[in-house]
Amino acid sequence: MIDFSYTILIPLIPLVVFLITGLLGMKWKPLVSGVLGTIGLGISFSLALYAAYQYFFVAAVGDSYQTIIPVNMMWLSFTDHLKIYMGILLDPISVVMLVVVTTISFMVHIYSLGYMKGEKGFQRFYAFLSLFTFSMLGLVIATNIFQMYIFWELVGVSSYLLIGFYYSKPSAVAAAKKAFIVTRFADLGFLIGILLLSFFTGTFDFDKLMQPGTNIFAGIAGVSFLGISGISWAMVLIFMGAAGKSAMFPLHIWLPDAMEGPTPVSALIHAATMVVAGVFLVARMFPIYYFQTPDVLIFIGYVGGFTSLFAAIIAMTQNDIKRVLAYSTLSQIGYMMVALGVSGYGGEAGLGYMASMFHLFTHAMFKALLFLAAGSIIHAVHSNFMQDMGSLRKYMPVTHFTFLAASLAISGIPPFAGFFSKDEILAAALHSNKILFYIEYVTAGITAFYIFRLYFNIFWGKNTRYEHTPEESPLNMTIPLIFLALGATFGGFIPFHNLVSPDMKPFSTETNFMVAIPSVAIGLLGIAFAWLLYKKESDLSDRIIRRLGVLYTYTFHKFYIDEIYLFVTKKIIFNNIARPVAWFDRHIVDGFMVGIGAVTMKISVKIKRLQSGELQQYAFVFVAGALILLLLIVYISGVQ
Amino acid sequence: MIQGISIYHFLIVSTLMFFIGITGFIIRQNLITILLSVELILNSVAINFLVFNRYLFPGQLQGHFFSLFIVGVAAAEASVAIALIINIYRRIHNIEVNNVNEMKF
Amino acid sequence: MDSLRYIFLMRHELILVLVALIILITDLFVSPGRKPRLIKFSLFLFTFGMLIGFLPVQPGTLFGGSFQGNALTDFFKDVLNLAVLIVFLQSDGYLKNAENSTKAGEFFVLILLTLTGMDFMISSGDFLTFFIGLETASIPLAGLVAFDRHKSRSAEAGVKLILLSALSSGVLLFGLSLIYGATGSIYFDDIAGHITASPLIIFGFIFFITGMGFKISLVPFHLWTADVYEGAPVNITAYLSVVSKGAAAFILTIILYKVFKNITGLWETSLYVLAVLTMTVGNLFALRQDNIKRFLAFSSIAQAGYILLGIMGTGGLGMSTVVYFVLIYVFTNLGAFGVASAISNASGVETISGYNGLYSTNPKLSLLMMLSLFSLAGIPPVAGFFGKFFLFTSAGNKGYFILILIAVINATIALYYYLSVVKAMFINKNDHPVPYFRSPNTMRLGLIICVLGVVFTGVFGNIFEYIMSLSHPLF
Amino acid sequence: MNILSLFVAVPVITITGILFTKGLKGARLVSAIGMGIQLLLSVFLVFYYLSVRGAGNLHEMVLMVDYAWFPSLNIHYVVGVDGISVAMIALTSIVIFTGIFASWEMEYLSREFFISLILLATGVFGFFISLDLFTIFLFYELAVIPMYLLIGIWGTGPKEFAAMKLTLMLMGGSALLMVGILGIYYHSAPDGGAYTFNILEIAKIHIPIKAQRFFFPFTFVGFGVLGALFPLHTWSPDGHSSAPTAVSMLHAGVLMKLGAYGCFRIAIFLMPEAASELAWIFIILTSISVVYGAFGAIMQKDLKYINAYSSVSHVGLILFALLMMNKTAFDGAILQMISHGLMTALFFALIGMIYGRTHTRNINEMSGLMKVIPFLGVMYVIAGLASLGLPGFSGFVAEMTIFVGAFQHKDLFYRIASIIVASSIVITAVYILRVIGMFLLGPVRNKEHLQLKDARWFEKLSTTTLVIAIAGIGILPFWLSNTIMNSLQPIIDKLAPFLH
Amino acid sequence: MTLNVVMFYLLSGVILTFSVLTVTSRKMLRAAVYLLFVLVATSGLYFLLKFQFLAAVQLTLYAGGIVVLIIFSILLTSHISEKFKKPETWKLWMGITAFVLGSALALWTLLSHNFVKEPGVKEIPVNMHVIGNQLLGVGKNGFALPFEIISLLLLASMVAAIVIAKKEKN
Repeated sequence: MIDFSYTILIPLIPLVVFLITGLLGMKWKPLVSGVLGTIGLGISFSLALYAAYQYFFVAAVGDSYQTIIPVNMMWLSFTDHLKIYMGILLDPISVVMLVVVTTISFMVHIYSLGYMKGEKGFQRFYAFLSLFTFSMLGLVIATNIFQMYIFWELVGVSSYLLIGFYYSKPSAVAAAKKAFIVTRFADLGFLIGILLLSFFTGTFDFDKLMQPGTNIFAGIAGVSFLGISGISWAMVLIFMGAAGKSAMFPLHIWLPDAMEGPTPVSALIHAATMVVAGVFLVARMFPIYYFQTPDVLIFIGYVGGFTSLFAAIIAMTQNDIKRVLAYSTLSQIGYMMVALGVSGYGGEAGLGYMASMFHLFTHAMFKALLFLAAGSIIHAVHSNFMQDMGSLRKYMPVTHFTFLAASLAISGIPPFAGFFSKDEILAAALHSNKILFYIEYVTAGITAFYIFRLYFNIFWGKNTRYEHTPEESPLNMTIPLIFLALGATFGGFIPFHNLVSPDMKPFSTETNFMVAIPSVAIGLLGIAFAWLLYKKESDLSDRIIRRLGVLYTYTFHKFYIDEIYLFVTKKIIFNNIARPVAWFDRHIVDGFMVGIGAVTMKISVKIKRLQSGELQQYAFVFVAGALILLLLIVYISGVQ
Repeated sequence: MIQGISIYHFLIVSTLMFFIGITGFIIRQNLITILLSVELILNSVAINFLVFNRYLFPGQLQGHFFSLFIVGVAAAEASVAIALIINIYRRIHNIEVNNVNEMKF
Repeated sequence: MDSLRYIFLMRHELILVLVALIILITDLFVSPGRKPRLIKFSLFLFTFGMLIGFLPVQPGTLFGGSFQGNALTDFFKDVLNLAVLIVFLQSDGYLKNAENSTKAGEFFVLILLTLTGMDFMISSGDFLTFFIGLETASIPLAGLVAFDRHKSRSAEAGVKLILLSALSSGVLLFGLSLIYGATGSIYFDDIAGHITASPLIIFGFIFFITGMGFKISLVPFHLWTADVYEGAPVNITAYLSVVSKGAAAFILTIILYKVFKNITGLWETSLYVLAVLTMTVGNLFALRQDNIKRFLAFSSIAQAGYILLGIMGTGGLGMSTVVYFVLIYVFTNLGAFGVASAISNASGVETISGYNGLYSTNPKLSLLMMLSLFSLAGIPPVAGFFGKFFLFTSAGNKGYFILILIAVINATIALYYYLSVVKAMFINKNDHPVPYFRSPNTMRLGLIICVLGVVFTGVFGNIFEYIMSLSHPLF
Repeated sequence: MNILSLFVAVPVITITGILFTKGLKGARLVSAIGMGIQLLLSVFLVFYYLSVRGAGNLHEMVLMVDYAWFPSLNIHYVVGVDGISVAMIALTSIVIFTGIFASWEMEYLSREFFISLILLATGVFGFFISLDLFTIFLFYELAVIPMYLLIGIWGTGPKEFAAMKLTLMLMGGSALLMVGILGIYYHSAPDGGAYTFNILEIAKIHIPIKAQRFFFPFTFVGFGVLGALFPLHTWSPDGHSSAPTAVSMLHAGVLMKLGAYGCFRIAIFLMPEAASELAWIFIILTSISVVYGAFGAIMQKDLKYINAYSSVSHVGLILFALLMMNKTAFDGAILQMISHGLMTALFFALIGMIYGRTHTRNINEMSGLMKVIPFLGVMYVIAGLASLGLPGFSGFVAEMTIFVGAFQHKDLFYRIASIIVASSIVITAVYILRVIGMFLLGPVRNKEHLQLKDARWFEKLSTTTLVIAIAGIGILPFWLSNTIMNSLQPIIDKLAPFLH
Repeated sequence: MTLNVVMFYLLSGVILTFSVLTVTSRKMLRAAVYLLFVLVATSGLYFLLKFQFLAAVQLTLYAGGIVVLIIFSILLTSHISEKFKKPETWKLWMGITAFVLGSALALWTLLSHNFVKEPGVKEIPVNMHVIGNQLLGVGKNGFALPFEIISLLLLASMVAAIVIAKKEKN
């Protein structure tokens, strides 16, 4: 056996960096924090790569990969069998995630050295980045579901802190709050799911839960609530957590707003890593979903499918380039969910599972790239809106080409990475669920359209006059772009089916041309459409918009989902629950308590005439009191 | 002990006297008349003691002495009360009971 | 030597009478200008006499059972003596006023004689002695209450007291006469065996309770209390509320336990009713008083209600909780009255609103007042907490938990008004607070004794244990 | 002298010491020294306790001392500790220590202030070490009453009213408690023999079920008032908002735990049958407390009100967990006591410091303070995050233990209640983030606030101490949790026959 | 119908009539005099009961002493001719209630009680010898103690009365 215990350093280094910069950062020059963070992550990154190499190519036993738990420490004990451990679990998906997270994070660290230069709170930014990286790494290597939940919460708060990085900007504060609360709400479901699951199975540990054919679910059999079996409840609720983090409909509303954070953050958290935690969670729990609650798995697929289409449609109409990318992210995560939803377990049936992780990987590359490039553009133009851009290809060649590479990747044009992963997903869907296949197929076209709408609007289109001539970004920003562009371009050639599968046995697969050709075709169609509309300045798009009328308006306003939420929170929860509760407490409950006092006082005043100062009244009360007491006692004692 | 008169006869008298005294205490206007009512009350109690002593327990004189001491106490009470009433009279030149209700509630 | 036994057993009473007579006679020969010396002299004499009371003496009965002396009564008399000593110390300032100093001798004599009456009452073994003692303890009190001759309120209080107390004596006597009629004796020991739950005895008993209820101001026989307390000089009020009430409560307990033990259930029922009424009404009235004496009057009514709870425990426990409570009550209430008296003498302020901002000028007095009030309210660690807790424990002994509940709820209401006074002194702002003053040393001594008592009587468990050891053999 | 009695003696000596000082400087110095010693003492106690346990002492309580106080009533001064009380003592020491520093500049009647404050602490310490119902009750009341003066004299806003309401409601609670205690006492010898107030003795016998049914509600509600049990919680918002900083800290931080601790140690431990029989009523009430408290906090404008309602919610959670009556839930409840104690103390300390600078607690009148007072701001955010149960802070550990424990209950009703209660973590997030967003973040609208100074050394000391404690428990919970679990074992053994 | 019976009814009649008059008469002096009649009639009852000593005490001390004291005080404080107002209605009602309720209860209790004479006791004669012995006796049925205490009471009352009624110097 290979000793993997060094992997503990991968999350620990960011943690140490976080603590050092968090506590002492203010005393240093800003750059020191940045460099420290970057170096730290560099080490983590190398270790992750090394671990991946060892895991996949050295540690495999026979033709299957092993679940390896090099470290597992008791952290908190609830009952004799329910204990939280903190440890490291290495299996194909967690290793892949380790690589993805460290890669993107490392790139973002480097990129931010340039992007965030001179910002107030530079140290804070790096501290938070390290915190996030630590949490995310902790999440992916979790050995048990509770450890996962713990880091799940921590990534949530890191996300909160980073979205609200520009804390004097009210919109950023609001967005951060929204992100946290929405995901927290989802996490509640996750938590209850965990409680249910652990109550019936008596364990949190993945390696116990994931044994195929395990009998720990025996206790839950036959338990049902509201007509749905206990395990289904548990798994749906756990998926709710996943849906929250991964911004599945209808919990997606926080993600577009989260773009208020600095762009590197969007790239890291809200495109490449944290938002796919949900996918990772479902993948992690896949055996349970597959064996115990196949219905829920299908449900997950539909949620993913709907979200992907829905988000893609909205993305077509948005003008804020980061928002377009955000909706695009939603859409792509939807793809991954679909892939999981349509997946089987062993052998080739596990194609969907593999595809989702594959897509997760490629998506991390190209979406991070898109964001970083967008960041580079915003850095140069000082605006988020595509109206303010145009013809940037002349000024920012590196950005242009990297962006183009990423756009092609996301559109599924071979040989770019996205083509391969998307193709696998569509193939998996075609096998098991036609409806989802068609949805995703259409979505692929829309995706190509909106991303090229973006591309053309930014780099071609009208000749915008800029106040300051845009310049290409500095080297420390372009290097990550180039690196990621390489990933986006060539990442598709990684033989994922040899690495990842539900039963951890490699299987073989090949490009399914029945799927690939139409999908490339529809991608090209979308691009062509965008080219037509946006390559040159024209009013064609406006005419179409006018034609679409109310349909466009609805889409532009994101189908008013935000407004519905706002209605629910402001009108219902705040105004119709919280405010009445506060009122009720002050006036009814407290009023009652104060009322007791007031009534006592009132009685006191009312009976004061008893003490009239009249001697003879006193005498009367005296005598009458004696007589009444007498009657009372005689009556009570029942004498005669 | 009087032949032909039962203890109840005496008790009726004393009881009525007692409550007449109480009534007087309650309805009279003047402090001294209230004092008179008190004397009635004490007197009726004295009768009670004597009657019980004579009719029921003639073997000792406890009731008798009780009555005797009641007379003494009544005297002491009356003297102090009268002193106080006179004091009141000096203060407000009036001994109507309605005027001694300054303190109340 | 038989007569020596008499002297020893009745040492409290004899000494008191002796001291009273010496003072009375000395008073005749003291010129008005030298009256303050008489005060010192009397204090000294009394203190000396009090010390004699502490002599240990074998228990016994005299006068064929009319006088009963035992360790508990002796202890209780010592407590009363101590209370009176404190009252004397605190009266110093009051008596030094020009118009009162001429009457200082009478002041001492009257208090001492009434105290003698109480002592006899406590030790009495028959209803006659009890009654005469009771009257001795109450009739001259009216004179004390009306001591401020020039004040019409004082006179009014005196008249109210004497007339109502005469009425109550009448009622009490009527009850006693019936009991005599039903049982054929006035001796406690003889009566006890003849007590049955016949209507006549119940009638007599209720009238007896009524008369006693008057003395310890139980509702509805309490109406005189507030008016008399308000009208009387503060120190007399203190004497009334502590000594007079304590003695009455003590003998009531004895009589209930000894004489009426056959109808325990009955008297417990009636005390139940009275206790509930007393606590509740006392508290409700106390809530809105502004006059400090009136306020303390109602508070003391409510306290009397708690005493009933202790009585209901019966047996040694009940007896000792009552005695213990009275002991604590002595320090507590005299502490409060002492402060009221000091302030009243120095500035004439007798209202709670007049106490606003007192802490800023007279912090020590305010603290003492606060301690006393907390003790009255039963807040630990001051003594009142222990006193009250044990009273309730006593009631719990007989399973009267609902009654305890009512009592503790009342204690909570009471806390409101005690805190209101604390609030006036500590929190309320006042542009013209009672100015700083320094009380005479005797007054300060009196207050210090109270503080020590309030702080330490409770915490030192030995005191309660001692009382328990005294009262347990008796019942 | 027995080490436990020192916990009462040191404050008393400190108070005596303060009596001889003049002015603020002396008073605070003596207080700080005294409470510093107390803190060291409690640290020593923790290690001493662990070493005693390590040496194999398996008694339910250790370091016991027993003096007969009122032998005729069998009232003893019995002290002794187990892991739970040690933890609570440590908590109290920390909070009072930081509280002294939080009131470092209490100019008005400073001597009296520190005396009252330490008197309060004396009561609390005494409460936690006592094993005799009488002494427990005594210290309980001793801890409550100085509140009146502390709020009434040094408070803000409608302080007299608030102080009165608080005191009366709490003393009303202790009134019920007294009935409960006497009831237990008089049923402590069902087979004859002397009645006793000693908890350990009573635990050995079986109080008749009828008596339990009657007295359990009294005892539970009596303590529950201090634990802000719905609907008897309304003293909390007014009281906390009017109290001076250190008092709010101590009160919300420690005093409310007295209620919960009492519910646990006395009501549930001594009357388990009635507890499990009647639990459903109180489960409903505490569930309301938790959710309702959290909702109540959402729309408040006053920082202290928010915290007061949040305390209602959090302490409600403690009571809720206690009623679940299993080891994990108990463990969670006790962790939550400690965690909430530290957290809320931190909150109130910060609010006091902020109020001292801005002279307002209305969140609408403040904004963007993070920029001007970053240290306090960050601390507030940390407190907030701890409060909403972020992993890495004590709140998470406690809440999760509670939820897991509560969910282990066999009865569906209890599990559903657990789910309802768990939903409070979302509401908590809502109001915490709302308030942080409103007054710490965003632009600085009030220009005067730009002049504010950040924390001074004593403020830093006080808040940092608390944060270290919170994070310490949050990151390494197993020590504390195990200590508590071990101490819970005898209790569970005793309760086991009556459960479900 | 012996003379004693007649006397009893007569005296009872006097007592009750004049008692009522005492509490209703609207002239003060008259009320005092009516009281005197009541007291005298009571002493008559005492004679009938063969308590001659007490009857004498009643006559001298009560009728002679107290009533005279009262009359003096009336003369000191009131105008003889002055007639009282009628009692206020509420007081009247209170008085009547107390009377009716009280006497009904008391009479019902008393009359329903079966008083039995202590069996087998010899009636002791009430002569001065016995009275003197018992009054100063220190054993059982001796009343030396109350006798001494009442002396204190009288002393104290005197002091009290003096201290209150004493003329003020100024």
